[in-house]
Amino acid sequence: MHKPRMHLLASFDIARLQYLDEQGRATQELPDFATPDTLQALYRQMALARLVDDRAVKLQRTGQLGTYPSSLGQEAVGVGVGGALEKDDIYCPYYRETGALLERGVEIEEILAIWGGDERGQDYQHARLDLPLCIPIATQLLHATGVAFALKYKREQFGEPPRVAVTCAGEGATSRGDFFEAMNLAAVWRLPVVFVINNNQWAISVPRTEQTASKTIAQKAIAAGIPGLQVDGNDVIAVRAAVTDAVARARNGEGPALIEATCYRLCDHTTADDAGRYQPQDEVHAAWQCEPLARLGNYLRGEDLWGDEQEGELQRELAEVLERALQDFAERPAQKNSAMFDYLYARLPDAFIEQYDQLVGQ
Amino acid sequence: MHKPRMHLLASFDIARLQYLDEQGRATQELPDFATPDTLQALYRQMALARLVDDRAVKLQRTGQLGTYPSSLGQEAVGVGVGGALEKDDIYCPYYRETGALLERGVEIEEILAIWGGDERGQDYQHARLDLPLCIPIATQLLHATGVAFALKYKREQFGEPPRVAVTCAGEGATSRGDFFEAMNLAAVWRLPVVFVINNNQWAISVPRTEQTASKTIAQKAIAAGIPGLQVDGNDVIAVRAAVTDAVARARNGEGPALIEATCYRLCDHTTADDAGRYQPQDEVHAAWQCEPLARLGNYLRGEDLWGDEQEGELQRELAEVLERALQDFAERPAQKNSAMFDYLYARLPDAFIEQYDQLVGQ
Amino acid sequence: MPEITLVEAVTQALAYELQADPTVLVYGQDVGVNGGVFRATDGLQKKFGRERVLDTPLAENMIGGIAVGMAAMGLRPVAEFQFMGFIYPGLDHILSHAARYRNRTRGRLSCPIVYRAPYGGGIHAPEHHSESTEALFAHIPGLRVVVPSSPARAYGLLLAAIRDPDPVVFLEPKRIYRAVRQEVPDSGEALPLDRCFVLREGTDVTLIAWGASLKETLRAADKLAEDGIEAEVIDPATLKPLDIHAIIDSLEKTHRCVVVHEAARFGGLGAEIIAQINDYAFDLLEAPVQRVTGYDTVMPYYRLEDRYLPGVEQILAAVREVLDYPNGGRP
Amino acid sequence: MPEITLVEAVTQALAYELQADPTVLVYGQDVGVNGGVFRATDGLQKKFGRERVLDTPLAENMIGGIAVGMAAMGLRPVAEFQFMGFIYPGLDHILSHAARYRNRTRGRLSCPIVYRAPYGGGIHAPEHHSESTEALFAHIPGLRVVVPSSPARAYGLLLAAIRDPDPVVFLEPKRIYRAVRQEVPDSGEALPLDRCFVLREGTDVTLIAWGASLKETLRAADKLAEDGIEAEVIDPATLKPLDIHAIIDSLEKTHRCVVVHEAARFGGLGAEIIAQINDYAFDLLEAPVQRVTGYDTVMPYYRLEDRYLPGVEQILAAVREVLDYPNGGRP
Ligand SMILES: Cc1ncc(C[n+]2csc(CCOP(=O)(O)OP(=O)(O)O)c2C)c(N)n1
Ligand SMILES: Cc1ncc(C[n+]2csc(CCOP(=O)(O)OP(=O)(O)O)c2C)c(N)n1
Ligand SMILES: [Mg+2]
Ligand SMILES: [Mg+2]
Repeated sequence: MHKPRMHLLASFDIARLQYLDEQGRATQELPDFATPDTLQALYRQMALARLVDDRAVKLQRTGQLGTYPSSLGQEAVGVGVGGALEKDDIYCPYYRETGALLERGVEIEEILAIWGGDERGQDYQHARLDLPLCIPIATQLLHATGVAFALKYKREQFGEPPRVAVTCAGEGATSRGDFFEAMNLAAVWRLPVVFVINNNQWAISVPRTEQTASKTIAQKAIAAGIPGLQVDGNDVIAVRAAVTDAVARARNGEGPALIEATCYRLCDHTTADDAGRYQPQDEVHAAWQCEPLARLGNYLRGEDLWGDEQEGELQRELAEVLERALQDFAERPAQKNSAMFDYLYARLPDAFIEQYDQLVGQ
Repeated sequence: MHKPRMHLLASFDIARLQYLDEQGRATQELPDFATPDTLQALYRQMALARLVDDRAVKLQRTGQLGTYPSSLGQEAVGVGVGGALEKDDIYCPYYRETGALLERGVEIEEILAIWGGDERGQDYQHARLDLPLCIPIATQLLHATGVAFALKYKREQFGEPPRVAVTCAGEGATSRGDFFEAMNLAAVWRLPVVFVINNNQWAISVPRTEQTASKTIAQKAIAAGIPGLQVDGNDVIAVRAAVTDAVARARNGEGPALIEATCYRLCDHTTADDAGRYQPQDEVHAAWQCEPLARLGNYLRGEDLWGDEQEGELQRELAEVLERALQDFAERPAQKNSAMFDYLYARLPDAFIEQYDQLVGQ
Repeated sequence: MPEITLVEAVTQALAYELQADPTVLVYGQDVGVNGGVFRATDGLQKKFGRERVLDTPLAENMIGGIAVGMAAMGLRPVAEFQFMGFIYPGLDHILSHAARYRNRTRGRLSCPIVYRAPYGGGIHAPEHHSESTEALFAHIPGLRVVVPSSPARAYGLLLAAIRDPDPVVFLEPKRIYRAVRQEVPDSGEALPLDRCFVLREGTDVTLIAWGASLKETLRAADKLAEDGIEAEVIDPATLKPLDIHAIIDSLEKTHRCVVVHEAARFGGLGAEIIAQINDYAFDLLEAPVQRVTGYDTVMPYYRLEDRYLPGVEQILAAVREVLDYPNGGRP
Repeated sequence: MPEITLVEAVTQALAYELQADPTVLVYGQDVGVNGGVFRATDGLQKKFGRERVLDTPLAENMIGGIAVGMAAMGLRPVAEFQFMGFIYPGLDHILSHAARYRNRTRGRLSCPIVYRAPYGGGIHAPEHHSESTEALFAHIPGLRVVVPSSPARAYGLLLAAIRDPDPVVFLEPKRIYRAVRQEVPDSGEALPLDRCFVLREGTDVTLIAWGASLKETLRAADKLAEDGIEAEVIDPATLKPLDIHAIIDSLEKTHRCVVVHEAARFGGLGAEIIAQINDYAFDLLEAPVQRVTGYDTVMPYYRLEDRYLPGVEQILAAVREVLDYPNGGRP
């Protein structure tokens, strides 16, 4: 067939945002929020996330926690995203979220409780309206869309202030229909929701290239007709900037957006996994050169905003914070058997009282 | 925030293909397959589809059929797609498929049987490997992907000749996750499958603009990293050309493609629907000016390839074909009660023999 | 007061609660401009606006999932699945999230959602439009499953479902959407979500049925009465939680029981009812409980659907079985 | 011959059939390079190539759906869902298509598919990793549901499932994946898909259980034997179709029965078994059948999961109930 003439209907560009390069040098003028205080705070939160992750893995090894998903190497995504929300915005996490949860005010011992087999961890004492950790991949994206609907609805019907839902998922989650259904509805209904994809290159043993043939994850936004952007997910400034911007647009009624944050899973998928079976060691080694904590640290040191002394102090402070949390975690009294029924329905139907009594009598 | 500098990662264009304009004038040189014979055959098949649809609606009105989904105004999509396959390729239809099924050799009385409440219609006597009509929206797209896998597998493992799966769905189906999951897998595995979307602007009462905010349906291909093209779905030459081309590429190992064919549903959604409740009459009126049968007819007449005499002859011939089919349909003996169990399992498990006997004894 | 059909009672309940509670909203495919393919939401969008009665894109998994987020934020979504045959893509969110959110968060967040769907066969619809898979939902901890069988019960139970603080799967027997008309005062009065309804009193045999099957069941009871056999007819209506005690009370009188349902037999709710009778009323039974159900087959295309659906004759035959059962046959 | 575990028997069966039948293929999340999160497919990709043992993108609905197209074209796909808690997005394709394709096309096309999933609790896993919802699948006409409980049965039943011309949901009790080792000859011999296995003979009471619960059930039987009570232990294994006659045969001897399952009680398969006992063996029973099951709650996070799972003590208590039941209490 000779080549027919076509009429151009639409064109789309996908771009990438970065502020700090792999050596921690600024590649362009930093955004306004990037004051020394804020950058130091971001550094602190990433260091805390790393510490918690590290300890959680050890607790699992010694039988004090169940399966735990570390976010080693992905701290800039969690912390960058979590910090981009206002307090009253709603965060809708997936499960690899230690950084973001800490930013949102979820207690370390709550995170440990969840992975330690105790639902009470999901009863966040702060962040009361944030959604619980979500295990079934990608499902939280639809919940976030429903949350965004509710926020818009309450604003329009009851005059509540404008709020935004932000949600996160791994790149593996983008293979599931939920992801597209959520973006599509959010776009049609112009909902205030920001979808962030933590593209850590792996979904357990499946590499990014076997997950999808698209050149970027960000371009998947085009399917829904919403803005899609890739950010350097090892650059916490870029993550924070991109999400902040998208949140502001959503708050302003301009609808949803997709942000892909590229980074690398520098750890096993969970403590139940052995990444050595499938992750090429040279790839892991190369990824360590890009990791987010050192990157921001290098920048801060280069700007004389950080030094060994501050690092020492920080590590001491964080160690204390962690020890307190571990103590609280260890001292939690056990849940009663009846807890299984106590929260199943608002009021336990008569039909289950016999079972309840049986359980309590056990 | 001042506007940050971005790095361009990727660019995408979405184009549209048309050969005949609304008046039936060629807008560019026609493709090679567009010989007088082929064009007349396409015209005949579209006329037949329209006739069958028309009669099926009447049969429903008089209680001889159940709910029936006409494809009035969408004949170019069905016929254009159905005719683009080789005999041994596999077609995976949705439910609004009269044109394509006829092209594939499915008998009129089989189509009527299906909508007349008789599974035997799905037991196509020709097109033995084509999939049955599929009612749950978008699900056939994954079946087609599985079919394409099987075709590729059999080629590679058993040296079978290269074959292609082609599947069709409405634009409403593109809101469902199945659509994206299918495209994504087909792209990663480079499967020989062509996804065609019949964008007739309506999903029952939901207009295209409330179905998705994307500018085109074709651009949804970008999410999977596969080619996406829009064709004028009222131009059977364009549909046939685009699908033929995509099929050839798929057969050649170049992977899947998405084709959006834009047209208009000139009828109720089904005989159970009243489109008057939601379709704007001026829109319907305007759409009638673009309908595919007249368009090709005008072209053919303009080229002196068609005239009143041929039209009269065709209508007589088709009426006869239809009457024969109606007779066959009317004369089908009823299925036995036992048919419910006869095809449930290859061999009925002992556990159900008692129920079977009960049913047969009824 | 005009008499209304079951589907109109659904509309009336939705309208009442949309009016009474600004956190209630209705969404689904074609529920807005078109008023629903069965007209269950007819006129609601006009009355309450496009912000509260919304047409969605075509995605049942989405329909199931967004309700979780809406409800967790304090709204009371009423989501429609166009037919029960299309609810399955939504099952994951219903089972994994809606039914578990309160439990997962120890009561911090909850899911006061109603998932509505027309269900059951008998209207000569295409494949997948005649499903009766209530048993799948009733097995899920944390859910309620409700099936109304009259206009008044549709109204009262739907109000209760919307007001309930937990998720409810509300299945509307579409075969009787327009079967009878009844005066249904628009009083806003809800019916309890955990009580059986005794539709007819009797002393000789207990017939248990719900939804559209009650039509044949009540007709069978009429026929039995002609022969002097008084059947008690019970509509559990809230299939989960099941009010087994009302059933046991009836068995105290009748000692004999037939359960009727359209769903496939194996693993249908008839089994659970029999199991609970076994648990609580073993000694009351004078004959094995009979099940009159759909076959363990796929609901056939419509030419054979009447052969699939439990009919009056089959119910009568089952009643004869239990009445004729030789007394005291136990070892 | 080396002794192997249940999960190794799964691998052995897959390898046997991949070798024997070139239309067999295995796919799912992490089944290839990684060999499955439980190592059920360990080494298969290396042995049979990336064309026949395939890692998929992350989408269970897709995993459920593509099998239909593959099978309709004559392949025999064995699809893995990583955990039963993630099978629900795949339910639509299993129920609406895989289970119906043969019927829909009057036998023209069919779906010889095996959908595998590790299932059940007890391994201290996170939420959604401990599901036992076999009853949902067993209610679906056209499916088979199989649960092995030993290495030998895992091997023989999985071979049968792959060779069966219709779709089979094959649920692997992961709590006992490595609980025992057994010699399992790699003979390629399949076991029947519609017969119960009598694991222990006895005359005093019939205990019915499947999957991991058999561990506690057999232990209970041991304890009972110490007290001179001989329990017959039956593993239905193929939950659908259910071989009720083997159960009735046992009741002919024992007249008493306890059903044990991990799944929630309401609408669980215990109910169906009781209903069929009611149908076929009403007069044999000397006591109501007892159910020892999971509660009608969500499986709790792991700190409480042992309180959820049926234990030996509960089984013994239930046996005591049926043995102590006052004889001939019927009216
Ligand atoms: C629906 C579902 N399927 C499978 C799993 C098991 N699983 C847990 S994490 C995971 C990979 C997820 O990869 P990705 O989305 O990239 O997130 P990451 O873990 O890399 O952060 C899988 C398959 C699950 N939790 N949910
Ligand atoms: C999963 C599913 N949900 C809902 C329906 C009911 N339904 C039948 S057709 C239809 C609209 C489909 O629109 P579209 O995909 O655009 O195809 P068209 O009918 O316009 O050809 C709906 C909602 C269905 N058949 N399947
Ligand atoms: Mg990942
Ligand atoms: Mg359409």
